[in-house]
Order: sequence, then structure tokens, then C-alpha cells
Amino acid sequence: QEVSACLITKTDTNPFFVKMREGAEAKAAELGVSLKSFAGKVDGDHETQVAAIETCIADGAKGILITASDTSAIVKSVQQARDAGLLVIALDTPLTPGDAADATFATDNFIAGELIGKWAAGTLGAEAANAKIAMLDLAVSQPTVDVLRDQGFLQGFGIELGDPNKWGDETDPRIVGHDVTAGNEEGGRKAMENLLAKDPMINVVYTINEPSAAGAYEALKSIGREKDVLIVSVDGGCPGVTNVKDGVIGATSQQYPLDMAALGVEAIKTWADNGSKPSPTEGKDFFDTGVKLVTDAPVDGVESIDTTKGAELCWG
Amino acid sequence: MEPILKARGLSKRYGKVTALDNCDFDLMPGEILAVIGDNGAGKSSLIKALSGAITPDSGEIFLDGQQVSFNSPIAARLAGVETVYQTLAMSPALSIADNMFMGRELRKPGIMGSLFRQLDRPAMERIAREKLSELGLMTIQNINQAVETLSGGQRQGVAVARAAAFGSKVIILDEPTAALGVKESRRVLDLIQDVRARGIPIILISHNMPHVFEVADRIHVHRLGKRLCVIDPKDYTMSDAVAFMTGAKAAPGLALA
Amino acid sequence: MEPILKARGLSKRYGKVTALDNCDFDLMPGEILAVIGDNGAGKSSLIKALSGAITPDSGEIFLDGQQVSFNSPIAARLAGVETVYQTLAMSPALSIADNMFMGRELRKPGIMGSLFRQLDRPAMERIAREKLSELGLMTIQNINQAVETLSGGQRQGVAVARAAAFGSKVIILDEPTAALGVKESRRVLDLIQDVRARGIPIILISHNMPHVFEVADRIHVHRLGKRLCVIDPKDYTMSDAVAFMTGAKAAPGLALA
Amino acid sequence: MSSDSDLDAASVARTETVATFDHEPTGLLSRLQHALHSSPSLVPLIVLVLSVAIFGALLGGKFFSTFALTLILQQVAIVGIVGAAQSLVILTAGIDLSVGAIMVLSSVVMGQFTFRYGLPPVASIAIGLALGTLVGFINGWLIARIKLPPFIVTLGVWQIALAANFLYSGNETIRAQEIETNAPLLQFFGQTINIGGAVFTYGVIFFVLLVLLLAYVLRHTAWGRHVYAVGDDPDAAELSGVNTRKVLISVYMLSGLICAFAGWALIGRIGSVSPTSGQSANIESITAVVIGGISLFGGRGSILGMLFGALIVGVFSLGLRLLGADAQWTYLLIGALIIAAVAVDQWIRKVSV
Amino acid sequence: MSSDSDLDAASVARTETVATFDHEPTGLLSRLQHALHSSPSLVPLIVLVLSVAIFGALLGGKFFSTFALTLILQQVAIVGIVGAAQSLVILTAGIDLSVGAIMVLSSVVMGQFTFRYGLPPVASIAIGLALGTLVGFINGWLIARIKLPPFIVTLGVWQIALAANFLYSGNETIRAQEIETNAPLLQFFGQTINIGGAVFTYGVIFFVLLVLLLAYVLRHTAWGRHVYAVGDDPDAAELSGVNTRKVLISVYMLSGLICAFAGWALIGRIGSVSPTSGQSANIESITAVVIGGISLFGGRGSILGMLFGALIVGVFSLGLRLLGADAQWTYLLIGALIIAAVAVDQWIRKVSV
Ligand SMILES: Nc1ncnc2c1ncn2[C@@H]1O[C@H](COP(=O)(O)OP(=O)(O)OP(=O)(O)O)[C@@H](O)[C@H]1O
Ligand SMILES: Nc1ncnc2c1ncn2[C@@H]1O[C@H](COP(=O)(O)OP(=O)(O)OP(=O)(O)O)[C@@H](O)[C@H]1O
Ligand SMILES: [Mg+2]
Ligand SMILES: [Mg+2]
Repeated sequence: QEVSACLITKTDTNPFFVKMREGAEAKAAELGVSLKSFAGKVDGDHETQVAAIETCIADGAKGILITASDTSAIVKSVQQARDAGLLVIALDTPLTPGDAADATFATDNFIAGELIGKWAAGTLGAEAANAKIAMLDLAVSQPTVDVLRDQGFLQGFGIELGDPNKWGDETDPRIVGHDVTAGNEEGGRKAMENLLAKDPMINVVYTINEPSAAGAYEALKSIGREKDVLIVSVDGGCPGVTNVKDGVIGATSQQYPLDMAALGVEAIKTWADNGSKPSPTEGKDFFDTGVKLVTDAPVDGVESIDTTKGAELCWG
Repeated sequence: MEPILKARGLSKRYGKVTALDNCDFDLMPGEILAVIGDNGAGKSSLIKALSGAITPDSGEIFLDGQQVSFNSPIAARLAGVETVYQTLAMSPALSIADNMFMGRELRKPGIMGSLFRQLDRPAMERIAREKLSELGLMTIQNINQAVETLSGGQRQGVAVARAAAFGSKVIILDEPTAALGVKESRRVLDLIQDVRARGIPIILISHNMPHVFEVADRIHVHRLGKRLCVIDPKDYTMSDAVAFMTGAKAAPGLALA
Repeated sequence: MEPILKARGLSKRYGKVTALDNCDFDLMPGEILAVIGDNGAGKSSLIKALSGAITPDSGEIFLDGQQVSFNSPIAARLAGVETVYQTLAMSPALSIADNMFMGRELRKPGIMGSLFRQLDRPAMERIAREKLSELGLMTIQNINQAVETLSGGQRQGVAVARAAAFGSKVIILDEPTAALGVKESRRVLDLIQDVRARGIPIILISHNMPHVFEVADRIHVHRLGKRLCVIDPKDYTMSDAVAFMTGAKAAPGLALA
Repeated sequence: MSSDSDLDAASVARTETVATFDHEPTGLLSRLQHALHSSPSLVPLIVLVLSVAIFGALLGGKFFSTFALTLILQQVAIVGIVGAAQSLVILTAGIDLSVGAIMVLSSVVMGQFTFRYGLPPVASIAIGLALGTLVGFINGWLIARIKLPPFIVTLGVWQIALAANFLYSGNETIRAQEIETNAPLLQFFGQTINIGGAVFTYGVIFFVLLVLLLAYVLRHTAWGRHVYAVGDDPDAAELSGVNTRKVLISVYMLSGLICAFAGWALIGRIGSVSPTSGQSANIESITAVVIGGISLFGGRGSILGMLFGALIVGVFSLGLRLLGADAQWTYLLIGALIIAAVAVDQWIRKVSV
Repeated sequence: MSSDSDLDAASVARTETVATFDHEPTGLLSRLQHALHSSPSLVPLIVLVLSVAIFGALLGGKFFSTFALTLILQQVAIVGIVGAAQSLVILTAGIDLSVGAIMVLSSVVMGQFTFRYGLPPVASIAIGLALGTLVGFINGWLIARIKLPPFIVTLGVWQIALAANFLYSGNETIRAQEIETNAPLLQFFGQTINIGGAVFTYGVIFFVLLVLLLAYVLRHTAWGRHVYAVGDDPDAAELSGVNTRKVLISVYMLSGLICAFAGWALIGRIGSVSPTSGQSANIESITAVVIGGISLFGGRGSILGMLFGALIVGVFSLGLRLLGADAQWTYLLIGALIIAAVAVDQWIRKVSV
């Protein structure tokens, strides 16, 4: 009998999830697994994700790969799927609690943020104490990734966090302000402009992902400051890595969505064949697919790869 | 005798246009008072002010000697003043019966009506049909027809029937026969006289002088936003009335006022 | 003589209601033809079919002997048939001048008009004011007033003025005097006769028998969706006409048809 | 056109026509057109049956299982409840863009009052429902008293309520397990009962009962008739003695209350309280209303149509997902479906033009 | 009410009243009310001036810098161009929910045709503009010929165009650096000129010229008057000789074309071609139109008002941000602003009620 599996992503408009889906599809074709993909309409669309889980149950799938748009909101439906005998694997971000899923293949988004934070602090050196930082976040609804990356960056940069479960409550004067970008170029540019109007001397820009970094760069370019500002980002998509190479972005934390998806499909196949579940990475409660800092200007004490290597590993 | 409906010094401006210019008005108990005047003289504005459909900028209104200020047509209706507006005021998509009972629906007797507030459709439809038959609107094919499917004249008939059925103190008719056929107009005039016979006074706005002179007890001549004079139809001819209202002839002193 | 506007076997149904039932129609050159009938008899439906505002379910229409099928009022207007509908068909928020020239605006002479397609507002306003003055609508205070601020009668005057100014082959008037004052009605009747004197035939729908008998050359009696008969006003009295149209008296053979 | 619910078909048939010169229309198609025309909510019902039949044929047992069919009901229940609120508002020729925001704000308040301030769940729920009604009242007051256009008012209130929701909740999700152990009442609408093999949640039952109740109220009470009259021509309604203001304010308040109930039902559905839920409830509820044949210009249509409209969207979404269509293809097809549904509706209405 | 642009004020004053029995209103407030009433786009202009003044007073040089002020223009240019398209549609009593989707689809086509198929940029741009016009034509055709409600048609087309955009582009972004070197024409609207110290992008200039051109066309050509007539009362317009269908189809086509231009301008603004852009263009363009005082019921308002409306939103967003309000508070305040702006507008319009 044919093994069927489901992939449920947050949205299907973000290239990250598109590539994740392509990775899963390639692996599924290789293993002879039939794969159906679902996605929410916007980040934070739990109802569509719940509906997708139910559809998978109705469809008689063996397992579900899910990137939850809120790590704790849909745990009940995940339980329902597991009760119905499906293997549920969380991709990209662990659920809360972590053991709500049978297994997790994820990037540690907090670490991804921390890496670029450390890199930025290291690059500035002593000047880090006088940095003026712009924080370009995702959305006012503060989805989990948004918070983890933002807080990771601040921690890595050496800024004291307020409540680690939300962004925007830090009091450090080096933070010029937070603005939201919707994770695209348009939002990135507008947010950057707003913060520049607030303080034109910004010299460090954290961005939630590479498209918003590209937008922020355009804003800086229009006032001729693109050379004296450090932009850091997270994702590691191929255009993003090229942008690191071109000097648009200083450093980015690269994730491996193709790996996550491929590992997930394999796990479902194995489980369908012999009933064994994958085990987590040593010392963590999930299987870490790793994150690497991509930059051509390495800093001591922060492990990184260069853009040539980054381009080999990039996901789309 | 004290007027049943009286107004003093009503004014109403629309931007640069003065529709009512310090206008007085008196309706005596049991009479049919016609209001005549040129197009745009402010007749509709006057009766809208009297019936609560617009709020005058200044002026006072008295019903039965009591000062009133109707802030909505509902308030006027509750006080017993029923109006047929020139625009008819009906909900096009709703049925004839629904329109006739709008705002004073009948409820089913017993628990269905009191607790479940269910409408008594059969009763409303029966009464609606009766009222229309009284006016001879037999060409209406179906009492559940939407008002929008009626011809212009049929609509006007429905509006008049509604006012006649429910008015208790004063009935105001703004050009009730404008779109009606000869036969239907006749019936409306008969109906007006029936209503007066019941002791209810009527305000009738009309451009049709023969109609006015046939039924009116007194005629209020409106000109440039105010009452020019009030005349007795027995004392003047139709041409006199037309001459007063168009300004071709000077008005008599405020006779009968 | 060949009719200038002729219809044969027109039918139109609205759901369960038959508005036109295999109806014939003839308008002779240069005449004033009145159409009378009960409310809901289908008069408005007939002229809507003739002027392209509704498409009849079946039947044929001939203008000047040529079969035509107007699929819109514009088509009819381009062919020279101008209509004042019972609903008046005006854009409430636009000015009087805009409404009068709707669909046939004048452009500025020279490059401003040809290249930049700029409207010639002064000219349109001047002409509009002239036309209204002809009808004696002097109570209109401002030619740039929005039509929605006019009184019911003023609006009707504007609509009639528009048709009279532009009709070249046939002018159709659906109850043009319904909301008009005595003086204004008089002017409209005069205007109708002026237009006839220019050689343009007119179709006049009206419930006002004195008006009809005063101006009409022939009277088309409409009943239950079809032409009952056509009578000459000189041969019959008003009561006869009313009796025919209400069915109280049998119609004469299709005299004059 | 006088009819606005399929209950009408009966009452129309009952009355004798006073005078008539009728010929019955001939031709099968035009007969069908007439039949459909006399009861507008029949159209979405037929579309619904057809789409169930088509997906059933394509998918077989996978689709025709009790699980899948009751699943559709569960999946549309929230949108359907919100759609009921939206229907009321649209019948008055308004539109309520704040439905989704009211829903999520109420659910957050129910959760936070229980967990942050330790109120008993029943009190928190009452406060949540009251809050929804209050926001609805603000909408209604601005629309009826200050006479602002509904689109703008609810656009503004939407943004305000959503921002307040994020600010107040601190973007904090309350987890399902916590609710289950400490305040199971919040998940009330998620409980299920088994009727002859089919599993229904209380949320689904609430949804269906709500629609039936509103259908009765709209059709058989004076208030219901006034809602239609206000939507049809507010000036005429006012002049003929309807207190338009009161009707409008009550409609928006009821809409707010129903949305708050939807917020409660939402907790039952996803288990947790999450401030990011419900962002597409506006568009989806409007889609259901429109596919259900209620006119956006007010005064025409039946709330039962909205029920079928919501189910049609549910059937298509699930059916296409089970067929393995890409999510974007699903959106594309739902887009086409919306246009097609209204085109069919328009064809039927042609009878009266 | 006859006036629909402030150009009117002059022409109203020019005509002599034929017969008049006037008294000028007394009281400063009611005089002001009357003045504002006679030229509706004056209201948003005053609100704009006031808000600039207030933020200027609060923020000083930070706000009154050439940088900040020209920044606002740049930030509103895209929304403003789309808002011009939206204004045209709303004047016909329609609504166009597909503006954002048309914009982004056109920009993706311009980019992909250049880079995927190697067409010269000028050809790709022409194709993109043609595509926008075509989608607009489809909207217009469905609305004018099949007589479907604009809300539904454009809701459906929105979903279809957006899904097509994602499916076609494969969610692929074309990087700014690539465009800059290989097809700088695509970024044409991003280029800047310096006028007396202030820096304007071509996009900003295009936006302002477009609005002025449309204001002329709407006010001074027959087509413009027909747009108002159709929005005011389509039946009356049809009966009085306007080819409503042609007008509607041309309006939606023009709207599509303008949105395609917005797509081109978008590339100039963000540098790259990104299929995820423009998702809030619908709501933002409607907000600008509404704050600008154009009636959602059609036939009333001026496109210049939309220009001011867009700027008001821009001033508030930037001003609040500079005051240190966080994103959520800004969101909330813009919601309140929308309601307040319309409330003021309503107060002014009261004169004629
Ligand atoms: N809503 C309004 N806005 C602006 N002006 C108005 C409004 N309503 C009426 N007017 C003006 O007020 C004046 C009086 O109008 P009204 O309708 O009272 O006249 P009328 O005597 O009823 O005329 P008719 O016999 O034609 O119905 C007219 O000049 C009209 O243009
Ligand atoms: N759009 C429509 N839908 C349904 N029925 C209609 C429609 N228009 C007219 N009718 C019906 O057709 C019949 C004829 O209407 P029409 O308006 O032609 O009458 P009329 O002779 O002009 O009457 P009146 O003198 O009152 O204006 C009426 O019974 C009316 O109810
Ligand atoms: Mg009047
Ligand atoms: Mg008629």
C-alpha cells in the first residue's frame, strides 16, 4: 500500500516554505511517498492549519509535517492527529511543549538571531557600545519566529532582554526603534525610512529576513548611507546569499529547509515501514538541522562560512 | 375655535435656498385644508416640518394646543399625525402588506405573539386587501407582490390607503392623486371626504385646482416659503387662487386666519 | 398616410404579471397622440418598449416604415426619439446643466475641445437657462444647483425641457404634468403645441382628461396590456373615454386605426 | 422579489391573486428559472448539492465518509457563525469589517480574564460576550447616530480592535492543556456528541441553531421586517415609521454579540486562545454571505442562503485539498467559484428585470 | 453638492442666481461649515495642513526637514497611484478589491518577461501594462455586461490574480542589483530629481501629475461627467443617454492600467521584483479615498481629495512613528483617524441635509 504524507506550512507565499515544499516533494518522489501540501493564508492563520490537519486525517495520511504558525495554538489538533494514528513531525520550529509532536526537525531561530547579533557586535568592536540599532520585525501580531529571531539578535548583541516572549519591551537606548515589514521588500523599505527619519545615524539594522533586508538597503541607498550601515538578516536563501556577497547584507544566518523537509519525509516513510520514530539531537529536545552564519567578513569567536560555501548550501 | 395643528414662525434653509421663511400655519378641527402654491414654493418642506420628517431651523408647532417637537416621523405618527409623502416612503423590495403595516405590525394572538413575537401575516394581508379594495385598486394582482413591481399609480394608491387606515388626529397628503387615474383619483377624493366625516382633519397638497375646490373647506396659499393668505373656496374662483399663488394678483388681507 | 412610429404585437411579461399583451400602436406624423388607461394598464411599459428602455419579449417596431430594434435609450435617441420617463431619469448629484446635456455635451471650440475634449460649460449653462425660462421655471434659483435639491415639480420641468430641446422625430412624455403646478402645467401644454407646430409628433401619457382632450389629436385607450381602441376627442366626451378605459362601456370598433 | 427566504414559497402559493391575465411560461429552462426565482436560497442549496455530488464522484468514500462530511461542518462553523453576524449587517446595506477582530478580541478577553486575573470562566465568558456587544454598539452608534458609512466605521474599528488585541494580549497564547485542566468551559463548543455515527461539535450545533433562529426572527417578527426595510431604503423606512437608528444599533450590537460567541467557539475549535487567529474571517464571512445570495446593497436575500454559501466554500476547500490541489489553485478556484455563483444568481434574478 | 472638485467654487460664484430670497447664515462656525461644504476637497486639505502643523509643532525640525517631508511623498506615491485607480472605480459606485493583485502581477510580469524570457525591458513593460488593462477589462466586462456586483467580481479576480501571481512567479524575487545592471528601465520611477533641495522620485511626480490629469478629465470632459452620472444613478444615466456599459468598462480598464503603472513604480521603489508585495494596497487605497471624502455610494467627491487623503495617512504614520509610538499604537491611531476624518466630513455635509 502506498504511503501518503502531508506537509503543512505557515504560508505558501514565503520562498522559504516554497523551497521546503520542493525539498519534501523531491524526497517523496524518490521514496515513492505521495505528498500533499497545505498552507495557511497568512502567518498566524491557525484555522487553516487546523483544517489542513483534519483533511490529512480524512485523507488517511500516515504522517504530517507541520511548521506551526503559533507553536502552542494548534497542539490540540496535533494531538487529535496522533490519536488517529498519524506521525506528526514539527518542522522549522518546535511546538510548545516540544513533545506535542512525535519529532521535531528545526532550526533554532533564537540561535540564528544570536549568531548575527554576535557577528554585528564583533564587527563593530568597541563601537558596539554606541551603536544605533534599527529592528525590522515581521508583524504586529508577533508570531513565534519573529520573537525568537529578534530576541536572539539582541541577546547576541549584548542587550538586556525584557520579556523574552515578546519584542519591543527593551529599554536599551541603543535601540532606535522597532517597525514591521511583513517580511517583504516594500515593508522593509518603509520601515527603514521611518526609523531613519527618527534617527538618521542608525548604523546597525536587524531584519527578520532577506527580502526585508533588500528593502532596507534601498532606503539607505536613496540617502547614500548604504556603505556605512551593517545589515544583518536570517534565512540563507540563494538571493540572500548573493546579497551578502554583493555587500547588501553583512551577514545572514542560513537555515536548511530542504533538509528539514527531506528528513521529515524519510522519517514518515521509516515509521510507516517499521514503526520506529526518529530521535532528537543529543542534548536538545528536537533534531537540530543546524544554522550557519554566512559572511565574507568573519569575526573572531563567531563560527561562519563564506558566501561561496553559502551559495552551495543555499535553498532557493 | 382652537386650531388642532398650529405652527408659528417656521423657517428652514438648505444651503443658500430658503425653503420656509418664517411661515405660519393653522389647521382647524374636522376641516379639509388645501395647501396650494407654485413648484418649489415650499409646500413639501412645510408638511415635512409638521410631520417630523425635517427639523425646522426655528419656529414652534402646537398639536391640540400643546407645543410639540417631533424629532422623527414616528413621533408624529404616535401622536396621531399620519402622512403620505410626495416620495411615498415605501420599501421597494418588501410586499404591499409589509409596507402597509411597517412600524405597527400585528402580532399573533397568544404565546406565539407575546413570547415568540410572531407576526400575524394572514390578518395583515386580509386588512391590506380590504383597504386597497376600498380604494378600488383592483388591478393589483397579488398582495404579496413587492412594491417595486407596482406601477407608479398603484404605489400611490397603497400609500394613501396606509395613511387613511391609520391616521387618528391629522392626515397629511402631499399630492396624493398626482399619478392616479381618473377613477382612482375620484376614489381618493371620496376617501378624503369619508375621513373628514369620521371627524379627522386633513391637509391636502395638490396642484389640481378642480380637486382642491371640490373638497377643501379652506385653502392655504403658499408663496416664497410662507403663507400668503388663507381663502375660502366659496369666495374666490380657481383663477383667483392661481393668480394669488403666482403673484399675478395681490392677496387679500389675512382673511379667515 | 404611413405611421411615423408603429408597433405590432408587443408583449412583455414580468414574472407572473403581463404588462403588455400583444399590443399594437400607431403614431401618425405631426400629431399629438394621447395614451390613457388605468393605473397599471401598461402605458409606461408600452412607451418603455418604444423608446428602447425595455426589450419586449416579442413584437415589432417600425420607425418611418423601417423596422427598428432599439436595444437602449441611446439608440432611440440617436434615431430622434426623445423620452421623458415617469421616473424622470436624472442624476441627482449633478447640476441642472449637466443633466440637460447628459450624453450630448457640447465641447469647446478649437483645440481645447478637439484635443483636450474640454466641455463648453458657459454655453451649456446659457442654453439650459434659456430652455428653462421658456417653460417659465423661474423659481429655480441656480442653474448649477444639484437636481436633488429641486422640488418634485422643478425636476419634472427640467426633464420636459430637456426632451423638448432635443427631440427631432418623436417626443414621448410619460405624465409630464403630474407634479406640476397650474401655471407650469399650462406652459407644458403650450410647449407641446409649439413642438407639434414644428412638425414633431408627440406621445402624451396622462391621467388628466381635460389636458388630454385639450391637446390630443387622437386618443389611444390602453386596457389590460393592450390597445383597446383609438378615438377622436371630437367624437367622444371625457366620460366616454373614462368609461372605455375602465371597462364600464364597450369600446367602439377599432375606429380610426 | 417579495420573498426573502424559502419559507416564502408556501405563503405566496397560499394567497389568491385578485385579478390576473396570466400565461404560464413555457420551456423547461425558463420554468426552472421561475422556480428558482421564487425562492432565492434554493440556488445556493442546489449549488451545494451539485458540488457535494461532484466531489463525491471524484473522491468516493474518502469524501462520502461521515468523518469527512461532519468535518466540513466543523470547518465552516466559525466562518458560518461570523457569517450570520455579517448577514444581518449586510441586510441593512451595511458591511462589518470588524467581525474577525471582535471575535479574536473577545476570545482573548475570555482567556486572559480567566488566566491573568483568575476570574471564574463563566464570568470571563460573560465579560467577553459583553465586550463584543459593546464594540458592536460603538459601530452601530457611529453608523446610526453620527451617520458615518459602515465601511469606514468598521474599517477603523477593525484596526483599533485588532491593535488593542495585540497590545492587551502581549501576543501571548494560552495553551490548550492549560485550558483543558483549569477552565474546560472555555472549550465548551469543542465538545462533541455522536448522533447515529456522525460526530457533531457543540459549535456546529450552535451554528445551525443560530441560523435557524435568525431565519425565524428575520421572517416572522416585526424587528426582522424592519431590518429588511432599513436595508432596502432607509429614508423610506424612517418616514414610514421604522426607528432606523434603533434597528441599526441593535443589528450591530447583535452582530458584535454573535462574533463574541464565535470567539468562544473558536477556543473550542483550536483548543487554545491565540491573538493571531481570525485574520481572514472578514473576507471569508463576506464570501459566504455573497455566495449565499444576499445582496450587498441590502434588503434582499436569506440567511439560510448564507448557511449554504458557507458550506459550499467548505465543500470546495476540503474537496480540492483531498484532490491534492495546491493551496494557490484552491484560492484561484474559490475566486472563480465566487464569480460563477453570483453569475448564476444573476441569471435567475433576470426573470424580474 | 453640485460641486465635485474645488475648481467648482469658482464656477459656482460665476453664475448669477435667477431669483433668490437669501439671508446669509450667521455665526463663524456655520459660515466655515458653508465654505467647506461648497468645495468638498477642501476638508481633507485642511485636515492635512492641520496635521502637518501639529506634528511639526510636536517634532520640530525632525519633521519639518526636507528629508521627512519628501519621504512622506515617496511613501504614499504607490498607495496614491493605486488610490487614483480606486477613486475612479468608487466614483462609479463600485469598488476594486483587485488593485493590489493587478499591481503586483503586472510588476512580476514586467520582471519575469525581461529576465526569464530575455525580452527587452520596454517590451516587458508594455506587456505588463497591457496585462493590467486586460484584467481591468475582465472586471469591467463582468460588472457591466453580466451585471455582477463589483465587490464580488473584484473579490474573485483578486484571489485569481494573486494566486496566478504566486503560481507564475514561483515566489521568486528578482534582485535589485540584477535589475540595476541589466534592465534599469524597470527602475525608472525610482530615479530622483532635485528641485531646490527637495528630492523627488519620478514615481512621486508621476503620482501628482496623474491625479491632476484625472481631476481635469473628471471635471472638464463628457466622459468625466458620465463617470459621475453612472455612479449617481445608473438607471437614470442609462435612460438619459449615457452608455453606462462603455463607461464602466472603460473605468475598470483604466483602473487596471493605472495599477499596472503602480506595479512599475513599485519596482522603482523597492528596487526588486517581489511577488509578495502589495498585499495591503486594497485597504490602504480605500482608506485614502475615503479620508479624501469620496462617497462609497458613488457620484460624489473629488480625486484631489484622495491625494490629500493619502498624504494625511502618510503624515500620521510617519509623525506617530517619530513621536515614538510603536507599530501597534500607530495602527490603532490610524483606525481612529479614519473614523474621525469621516466624522468631520459628515459634519460639513450636514449643511445640505
Ligand atoms: N434637501 C434639499 N436640499 C436643498 N434644497 C432643497 C431640499 N429640499 C428642498 N429644497 C429646496 O427647497 C425649495 C422648496 O422645496 P419643496 O419641495 O418644499 O417645494 P414644493 O412646494 O413642495 O414644490 P412641488 O410642488 O414642486 O413639490 C425648493 O427650491 C427646493 O429646491
Ligand atoms: N419591473 C417590473 N417588475 C414587475 N412588474 C412590473 C415591473 N414594471 C411594471 N410592472 C407591472 O406591469 C404592469 C404595468 O405597469 P406600467 O408601469 O406599465 O403601468 P402604467 O399603465 O404606466 O400605470 P400608471 O398609470 O400607474 O403609471 C403593472 O401591473 C406593474 O405592476
Ligand atoms: Mg412638493
Ligand atoms: Mg406609468
